[in-house]
Amino acid sequence: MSETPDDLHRAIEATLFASEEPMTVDALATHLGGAAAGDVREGLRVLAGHYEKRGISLVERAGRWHFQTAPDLAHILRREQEQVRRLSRAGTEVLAIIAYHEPVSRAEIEAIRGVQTAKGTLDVLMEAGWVRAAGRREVPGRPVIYATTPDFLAHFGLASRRDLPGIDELRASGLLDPVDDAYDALTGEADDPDATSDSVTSGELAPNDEQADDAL
Amino acid sequence: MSETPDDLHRAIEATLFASEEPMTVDALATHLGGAAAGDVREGLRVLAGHYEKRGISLVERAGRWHFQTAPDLAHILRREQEQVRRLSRAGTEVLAIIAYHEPVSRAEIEAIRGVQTAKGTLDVLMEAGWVRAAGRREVPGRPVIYATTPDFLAHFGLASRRDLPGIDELRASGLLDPVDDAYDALTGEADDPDATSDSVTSGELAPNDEQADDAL
Amino acid sequence: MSEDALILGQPDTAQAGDDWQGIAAPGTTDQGALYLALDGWEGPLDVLLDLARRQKVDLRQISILALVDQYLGFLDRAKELKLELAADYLVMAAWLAYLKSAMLLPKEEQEDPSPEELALRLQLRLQRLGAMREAAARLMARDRLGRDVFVRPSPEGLRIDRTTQWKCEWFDVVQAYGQVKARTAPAVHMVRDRPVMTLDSALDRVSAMLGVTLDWIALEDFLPPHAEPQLRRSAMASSFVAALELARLGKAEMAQEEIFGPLRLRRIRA
Repeated sequence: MSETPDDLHRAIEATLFASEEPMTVDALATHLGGAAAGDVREGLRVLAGHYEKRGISLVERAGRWHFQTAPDLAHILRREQEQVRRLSRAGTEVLAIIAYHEPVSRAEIEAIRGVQTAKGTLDVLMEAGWVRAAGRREVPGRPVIYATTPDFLAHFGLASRRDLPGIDELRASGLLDPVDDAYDALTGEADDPDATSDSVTSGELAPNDEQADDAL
Repeated sequence: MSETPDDLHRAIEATLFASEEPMTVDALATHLGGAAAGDVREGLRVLAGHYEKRGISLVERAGRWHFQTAPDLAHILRREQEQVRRLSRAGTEVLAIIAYHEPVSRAEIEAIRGVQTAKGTLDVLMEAGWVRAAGRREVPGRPVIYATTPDFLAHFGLASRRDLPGIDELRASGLLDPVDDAYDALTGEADDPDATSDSVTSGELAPNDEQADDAL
Repeated sequence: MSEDALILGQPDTAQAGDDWQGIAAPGTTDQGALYLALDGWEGPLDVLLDLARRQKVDLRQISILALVDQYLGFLDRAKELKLELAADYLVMAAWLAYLKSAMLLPKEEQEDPSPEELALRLQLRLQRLGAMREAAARLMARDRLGRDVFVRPSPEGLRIDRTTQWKCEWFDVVQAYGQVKARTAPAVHMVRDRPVMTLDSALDRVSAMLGVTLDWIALEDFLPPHAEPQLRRSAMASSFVAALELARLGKAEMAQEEIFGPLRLRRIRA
């Protein structure tokens, strides 16, 4: 971009700089007195390009834009006391499972982890603003299902869930599918009419599988 | 400056952006692991030049540096949004009474209206710029008295208050006849607690009256 | 891995994976005795995954039999150390022991479901847990807001000041004043003059009309002709009362041939 940014670019720059929250293209357009969304989007693109190599970056997270410091400068900015919430291992695992599988019920999370989820684990994630209840699954019992929030994407520097590390590979290799589906896929369900009853039997044998069956 | 800022520039940029407070050259130099103060000063100069025409400015105040929104874009941070609202029925009545009787105290307005006047009603009229406090009546309690403003005359296109139609003219044009519809509208008004309670009372009595009729 | 620092209560197993010293050993004491930190494990599946990882092969290639042996060995050692094991560890041990014995049977004697199927399902579960554990680690290692990247600590914020433009017409003001005045003007109540025939006038009228003839006269005929309905009703009522009064005084007699039939009146000769 040229050294002299145009008025819209300057206005977007100033608005995002002063805003307390990341802003969507629409929110920006509205705030800038009804600028065309297309112009704003183009302005953001140009600005993001301008800031690409600077100490400040203009980034998009879940459709909302904000300025933040460049990631490679973390070493000079890291504070004495980290402001980041420290998560237990259970917390990080549950968060990852929700992010890669969303929306998921608690039973589905437990089926993957093989242990019950402590009451506080989900609460901590919700309190951090990374996870939210996203309705109920329309199956018997109508369990609550959970999903991640825009704040989650912002915190972990993801433009969208498609940017979750390795999600394409995990999906392609079926590692995001339930065990039963993966088993059927591996053994070929067509020539195995007993597959369903088998899975029930195995559920009885392996206590932890019960949770998996419940979830499905 | 060149399009690719050097590492020190980027570090200064990020540090000032993320800092809670404006920073001196020395504080910056210390934070950046003992960079030479001269280099930091030179870096700040280059950066200030780079940001000169942008939506964000790098400025020095009393030896401390910080980023701020470009001064000419201050209007973007504080936008005014105007909405047009119709004066409520209570507001219109109070305005009319003040216009015909000014200066009047609130108690006098209430005596003329026959109902209590909510505090907010006078506030709205003053916010609109049509009514002002015009001193105090020299009677016990020294109540504030209200009068109309020149804006009131201007808004309603009146040369003076004498242009308001007199009582006789109102009568001649039928405006003094009781208007059932208008009265009904009035009794439903929030500003008018007496009227509301009245209508409730009469509503309670009405069924009994009917029963009395039936009995005869 | 840097994310380890962020994870509380995690046993030091990630590094230990490179150097398997026995069971779940975060370290050894000076005497070299192993100690177990069962608190660090998230249940039997967690232990199994860790044991599987120690086979240093892809999770798809792990030897389930070796895994079963390692798990059972893990529990034996825990028992030697007199550690109290949660029930689910023992349930898993029993299930794995069953799985092992089934796998050792000749193929034709195997029960349904086959041990191969059970083993495969266990493997699939471990793969899934392993995948999520890796994903969590990669997630935690990203450039995180507030740790690696920072937003402005206290931005000015965008303010929208809403101002109200009040709208009111001249006519509204004048009309409102008119209505206030009309509403609060002292009310004078006047009873409307209703057309009625008093009892006295009905008595006079009925007596006078009876005096003219000795024939029966229907009550309706005593009413003033062409009277408006309201007056007529009033006249009917007062004429009826007058007729009763005259009958009481013995000046007239009344007759009615059927219920609701016409009421007739006749003078009694004095």
